[in-house]
Amino acid sequence: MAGEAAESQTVLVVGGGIAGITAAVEVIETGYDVVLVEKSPTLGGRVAQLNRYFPKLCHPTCGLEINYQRLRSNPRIRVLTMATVAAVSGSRGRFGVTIETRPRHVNANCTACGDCAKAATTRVPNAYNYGLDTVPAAHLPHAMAYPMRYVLAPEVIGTPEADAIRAACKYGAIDLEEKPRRFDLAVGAIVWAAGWKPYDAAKLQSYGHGRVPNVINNVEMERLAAFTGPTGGKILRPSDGKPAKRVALIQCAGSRDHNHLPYCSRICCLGSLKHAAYVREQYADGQVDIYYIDIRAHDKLEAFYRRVAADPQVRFVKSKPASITADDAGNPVLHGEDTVSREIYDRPYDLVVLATGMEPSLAGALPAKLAVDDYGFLVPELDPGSGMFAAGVAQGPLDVSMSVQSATAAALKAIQAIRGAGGHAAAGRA
Amino acid sequence: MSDPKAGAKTYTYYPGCSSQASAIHLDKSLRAVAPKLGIALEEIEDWNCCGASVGHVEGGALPQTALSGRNLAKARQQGSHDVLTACAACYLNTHGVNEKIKQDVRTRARVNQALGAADLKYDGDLNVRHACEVLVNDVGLERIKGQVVNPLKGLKVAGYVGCQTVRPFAATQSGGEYDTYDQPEFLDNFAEACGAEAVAYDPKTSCCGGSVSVHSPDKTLHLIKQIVEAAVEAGADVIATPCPLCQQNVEMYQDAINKKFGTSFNLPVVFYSQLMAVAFGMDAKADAALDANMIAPVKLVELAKKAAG
Amino acid sequence: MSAAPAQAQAKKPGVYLCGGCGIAQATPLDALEKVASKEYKVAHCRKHDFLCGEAGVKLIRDDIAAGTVNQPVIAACSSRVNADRFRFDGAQVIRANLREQVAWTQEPGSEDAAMAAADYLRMALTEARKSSPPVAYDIAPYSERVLVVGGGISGLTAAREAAEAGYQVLLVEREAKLGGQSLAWSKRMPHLPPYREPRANDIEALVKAVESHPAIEVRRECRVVKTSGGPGKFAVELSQGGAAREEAIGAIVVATGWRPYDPNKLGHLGYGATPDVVTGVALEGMLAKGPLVRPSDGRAAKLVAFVQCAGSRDPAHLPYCSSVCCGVSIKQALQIRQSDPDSSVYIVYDELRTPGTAEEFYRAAQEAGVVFVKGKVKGVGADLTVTYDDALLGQSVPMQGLDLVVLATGMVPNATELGDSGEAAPLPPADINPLSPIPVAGYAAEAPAAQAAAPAAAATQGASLLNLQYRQGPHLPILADGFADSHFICFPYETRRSGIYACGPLRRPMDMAESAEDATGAALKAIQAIRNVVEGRGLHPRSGDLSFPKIGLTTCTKCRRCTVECPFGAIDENEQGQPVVNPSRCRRCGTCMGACPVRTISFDNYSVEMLTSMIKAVEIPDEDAEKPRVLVLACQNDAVPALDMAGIARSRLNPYVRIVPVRCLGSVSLVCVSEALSSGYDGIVLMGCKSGDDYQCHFVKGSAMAQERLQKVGETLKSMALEKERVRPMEVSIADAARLPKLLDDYLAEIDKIGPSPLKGFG
Amino acid sequence: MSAAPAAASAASAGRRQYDLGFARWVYQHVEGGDKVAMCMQCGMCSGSCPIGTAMDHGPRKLFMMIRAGMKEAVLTSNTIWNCTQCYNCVVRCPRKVPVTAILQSLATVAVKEGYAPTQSTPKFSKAFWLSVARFGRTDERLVTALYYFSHGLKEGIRRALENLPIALRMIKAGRMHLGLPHRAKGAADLRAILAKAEDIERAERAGGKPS
Repeated sequence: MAGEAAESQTVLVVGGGIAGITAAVEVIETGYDVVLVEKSPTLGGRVAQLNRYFPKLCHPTCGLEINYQRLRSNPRIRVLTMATVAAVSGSRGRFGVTIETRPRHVNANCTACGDCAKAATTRVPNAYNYGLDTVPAAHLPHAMAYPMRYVLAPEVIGTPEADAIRAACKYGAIDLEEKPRRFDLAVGAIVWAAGWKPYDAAKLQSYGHGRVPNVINNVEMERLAAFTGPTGGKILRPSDGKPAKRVALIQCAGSRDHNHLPYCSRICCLGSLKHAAYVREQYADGQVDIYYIDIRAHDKLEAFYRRVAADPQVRFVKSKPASITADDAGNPVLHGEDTVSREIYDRPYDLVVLATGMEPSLAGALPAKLAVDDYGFLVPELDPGSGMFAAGVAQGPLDVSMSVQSATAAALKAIQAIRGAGGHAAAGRA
Repeated sequence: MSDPKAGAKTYTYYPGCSSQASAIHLDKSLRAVAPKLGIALEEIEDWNCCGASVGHVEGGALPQTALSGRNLAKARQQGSHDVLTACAACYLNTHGVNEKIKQDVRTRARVNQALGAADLKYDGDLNVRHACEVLVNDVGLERIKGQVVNPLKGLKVAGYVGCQTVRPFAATQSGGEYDTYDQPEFLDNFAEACGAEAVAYDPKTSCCGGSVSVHSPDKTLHLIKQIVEAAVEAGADVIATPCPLCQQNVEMYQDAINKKFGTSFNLPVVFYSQLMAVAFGMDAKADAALDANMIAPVKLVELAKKAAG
Repeated sequence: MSAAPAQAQAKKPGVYLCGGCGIAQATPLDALEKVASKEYKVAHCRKHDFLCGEAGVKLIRDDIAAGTVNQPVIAACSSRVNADRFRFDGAQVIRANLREQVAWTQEPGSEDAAMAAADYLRMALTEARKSSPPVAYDIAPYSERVLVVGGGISGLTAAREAAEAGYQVLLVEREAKLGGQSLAWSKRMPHLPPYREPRANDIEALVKAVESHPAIEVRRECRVVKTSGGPGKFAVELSQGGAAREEAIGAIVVATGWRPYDPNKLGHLGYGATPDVVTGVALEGMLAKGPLVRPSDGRAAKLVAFVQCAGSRDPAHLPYCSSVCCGVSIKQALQIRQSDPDSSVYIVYDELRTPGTAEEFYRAAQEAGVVFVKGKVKGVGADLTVTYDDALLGQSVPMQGLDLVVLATGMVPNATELGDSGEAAPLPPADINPLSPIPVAGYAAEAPAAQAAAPAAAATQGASLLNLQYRQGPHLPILADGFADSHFICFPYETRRSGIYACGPLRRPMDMAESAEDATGAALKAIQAIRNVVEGRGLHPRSGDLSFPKIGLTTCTKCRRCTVECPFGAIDENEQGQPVVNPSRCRRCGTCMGACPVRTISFDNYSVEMLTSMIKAVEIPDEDAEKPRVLVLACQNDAVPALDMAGIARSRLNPYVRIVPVRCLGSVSLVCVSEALSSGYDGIVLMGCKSGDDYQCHFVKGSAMAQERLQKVGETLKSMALEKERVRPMEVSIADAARLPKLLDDYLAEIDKIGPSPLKGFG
Repeated sequence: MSAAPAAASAASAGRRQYDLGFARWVYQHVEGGDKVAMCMQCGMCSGSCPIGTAMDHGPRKLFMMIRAGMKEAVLTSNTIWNCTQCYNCVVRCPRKVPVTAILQSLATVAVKEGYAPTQSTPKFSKAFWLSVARFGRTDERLVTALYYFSHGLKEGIRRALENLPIALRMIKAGRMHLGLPHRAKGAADLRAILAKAEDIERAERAGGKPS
């Protein structure tokens, strides 16, 4: 791919989650410019909403902080938040990309002092906590937000409250007139790292998510266990705030299922092992049952499986539960067959967590001509000449390490793509 | 709409065996309300049994298939209208066989080979549809509401859909994608459209035991008990259902349940079409066939009287 | 190279006080201005109520342009925000955190808030005095050539990708032929849609591409004898056909791959008892030959059973899951079914692992009539009877009349040169103990039997791959399961040996497709290392840092602590036993600086002298003021952000603490502690990351080293007649923002009990 | 007409487990049987069954037994007779296995293969089919009577009496008429069709027996 000079030496990275951030820092630290486009008001993506990582049970914010540090200290990066790619024209070395931005209504003057939040009276669902609680209409997405800048909920625009909020800002940072914008960028290569969204648990009708009380999904469980979450990190039942001590974790809630997601989402088994650890860390008399088809703790993660399984209060039931109903006490009751004992069970729990799978964010909404498989994942080996590359979960269900790995690989591919006469073609002499 | 003929659409009607006995009131009331909803029913001449749920056991797979094959062949002779049936089991068999004849060349060949014995043939160019799916997709709630002259004020209805009316076809393309498998809404919508109150009712699609209840109730009474119990707890005056076998099982076995479990159930079980007939201000006997219910739906009867008087 | 003039220039500090975000309400700026002008004689002091705004930034920029200031001391918000706006070319920016650590965490307008603000300004001004803009090292000439060790799919891919990016590559393979394990595969697993069919093994094409690439030099039957130097300056001695030759190398990708687990250890699964029990790897050869036959009598093999986890997931053999075996057995089963329609194939598994889109491959095999049987295999007899408990039928049934039994053996990483004995080096168990139970609140009934301790750091089998001439030993650090992997989830290429990147099954079990991807990533890291070294910049995690440790050899006592304690083996010893820094290996954590007993190691902008001066810059009220002072030496990576977030949450922080950010606790010299004690602090907190097996320290051993040094603090305290409570290590995580205020309050309460330091006023 | 002995007896003797002969036969001759190969043993079907507790094995295990070649155990299992056809398992099965159709088809096989079952279903269906085949339509009185007495005279009378109240109420409600059985006019041509269909199936079965 060497030779042919690229008109633009800039790499566009689409998606500001762990894969996109990684691709971006790896490119800029190798000496090239990057425009990083993120559709939400802050970078961090899904990992910023995780409480801890398996198998170390360490905090994602720790690695994020380092990556943010790497972004902060490097002038080669340009971050666009609340922005999406609307269209892509051109080809490798000379892409024309149309970016669309939604109004944040808070401009660069914002110092994150928080006076606007004090002036806000309306409360809106807290996206950071998957709507499990609310925040003021003017809010900081979360304490680790990057950029550290507030955002105004569209709900209040055009209301007197909005004017009060503007008046409260000493720095003229509130821009109520801000409109959606469209503008074009010239880039040489594109890394697609748009990541994933949790599969809609409501589609698993017999599991009653949204209908049966105290049935939540795994991403909600992460927020329940996080100190920045709606319960300050205590694992409590949504219905009555009682401690959730008897907890059932249901694997393959949507995954490995022709009626939903035909593929295996890879991370859910380990995620649930982690959730078992959350519960056991909080409750000495906690009892966790993991309902599964196959426990897929690949490679060295097997050790994590063994560590959790060593706890007598974590039980593994080889069974895909058939349905969940509510009993009079507001407990979710699991119905199904234990495939090893052949027992037909009806078991009540304090809390049931559906290990819902990962759906590619770009599924059905491709802004460019990209090769995708039947599930909407980008084909890992996009045509080498195309100058476009997939990274992270956009190309298939991966855990964090594998996403970072694929993003690092994509970074090199992007560099190769823009490496024309202006690149390091001359460099690399021994 | 005042003129029932206006915008009428013709369907070839397959009543099924239950229409002549256990579900006579479904057949009666459906035929009564159909014209008001712009549905013209032309019965299949000399139709036969679909084989229901057990025919295959003794008869075998192909004979079972041939039963529906014959009905479809006869229907086709009468024209290319959609075939409509109100019986869940009839729908399951007839729709199922029809789709198989459409898609599976081998089945089509074998069925026609058999039909040949009576100089009949059918190559699968009809659509077989459930009455409820037709009401949802062709008629629509607005038109139903439009016919209501005697709103069923204060009548609390537990909408019990049962199984085969929605499973396995309701969410499929050939099934008209008219509702879901676990929490269907059409039946509650019908009741509400008639001015009744649809109570929150969880076991909407739990199983009444089907034909197993008919021959071995000992295995299934507990299922029916849950279905009635939930309705009673929800304060329902009647259970409404679209399914003949459900109607029969849930109504007929309440005594046996009371005997076995010491309960004292006496909850009427009616068809949605009976609700409509009353709501449309039609005759309690001749049209709504309320006299055909073993457990008299007292409240509904009163509502009907009120309209008449 | 870079900004050499900057150092020559005289320091022109200028103080910029921001009154925004509640700072002015929290503390009178005039008082702060006096601190600058009177105490520190800084004439140039500006106040602004919106310093990060355009006007504010312009104010600073103009002063710098005018040449009146080259050391802007910005007393405003945390350095974690507005770094981009407060970046000025040719100026050394110093930040005093008056917002998160004062305005947002102290009682506004209180005397304590004012005292804290003044102290933080004093510290910043002291930092300005005691530091200068870092000047990057320049140890040119550099080599920009990438060495790839190993010629399997990982190595070949790394070589090709690096070459495609314009770099010269030297690829060494110890065998006579390139291709590695991949050569053995009759077909490979599908990694592209529709994920259903075994794919042709395209390794030969890759070999050709590499052999014919103008930028790649291949050496076969070639070994690495030893490796010294550092990124950009590696000197790698290679031996080929007896002849040794040294090569100048910029960065190294290690792709030595894997080997199958030794089946001779699997006697209980029938291996060796009959030739008709074979390994998956052997089966590949048989499948390549055409119709499948029994090794014993050449009869067609029609009934074949696969035994999964043959060795893997077995504490007695390989404790980990080899990841690929399920997919490989499915692939082979499909090949058998496709070549012989009346064959019967069974796969006996415990957990079937086809993650991601490989689930489709599993379904393809079921569709092809492969029968999957769940059960743990108890044994395989010489008559090929497979006995197992059928978990799903709920009965134990012997599977009989089989023609062939295939053992799906696992992957063992080639983390060492098994060929030669070589000098054995101990393995640092730098990973979670796989046997340690998860932390629980307790047990409802009786606790389970205590888990065995982590396997003691056993001596490595065989010689090292690169034979690193490092004080830390010749090996790449190897984790508990024997893989040369990163300890970090977020940073899989962190090998703790700068400029050297492991990839492929050497890191963890992975298939061909993933190995190729991983190798591409490793190639990027190698290239990146070269680019940064050439610019004199530091590597992850302090990417871009120009500072590096300088050792005053005149005062060095050759105690070797710096060379031993460096987590990255960046410091060598010369013949005289003097420490020699390899700046391109260095990660700038300062552990050497913290280790040096004679404070002769320092950075341009970070030194023991600087830290102690900052510590002493704080005004210690005398005893009867009843305002104790507690020094918090806080790790910049996790502790400081956590403290910042406490500020963002507007939590009250104890007004008596003074926070000094450090690069890593490892950089804290005991001198800082003793100086702090003698200057009258009532207590000292060393706030850093988790140490131990599952450490969180971004510099690997930093926090552990700090712990170790604190053992010695005991004597210091005794000699000063002080209570041990006065020095307190605190392991915190970045998620502890909610917990920190209480931790500090509790500590202050303890200090309150033992009373003020007797040393007040003597400082 | 029973099955080829080899595997059957072997399987029952538990000697040669996992003989695929029977499985392959099921794949080819049972409606939807090929999908049995796709089952991943998750248990969703057995767990969804309204009377799963009344089943000796449940669909999930039954499918494993088919793969294991346990022909007799499969064809004598009560699982194939207790399906209420609620189709919960069918719409929920993650591998889209048409469980109901397979159980029905296996029941048919069981009858044709002469596995004399003790269950009520076949007795009932015999009665049912008699009515259908003879008159073209089912007549509940006829079916019930035939069914009751299929248990023997004494038992028949007992059941009839037991259910008399219901019968009477049905008659009162006009849902059970007195008089001749319902019949389709063209019952004759229907009989011809059914006879032909049976011939076709018989011919096909002769082609391949389950083994």
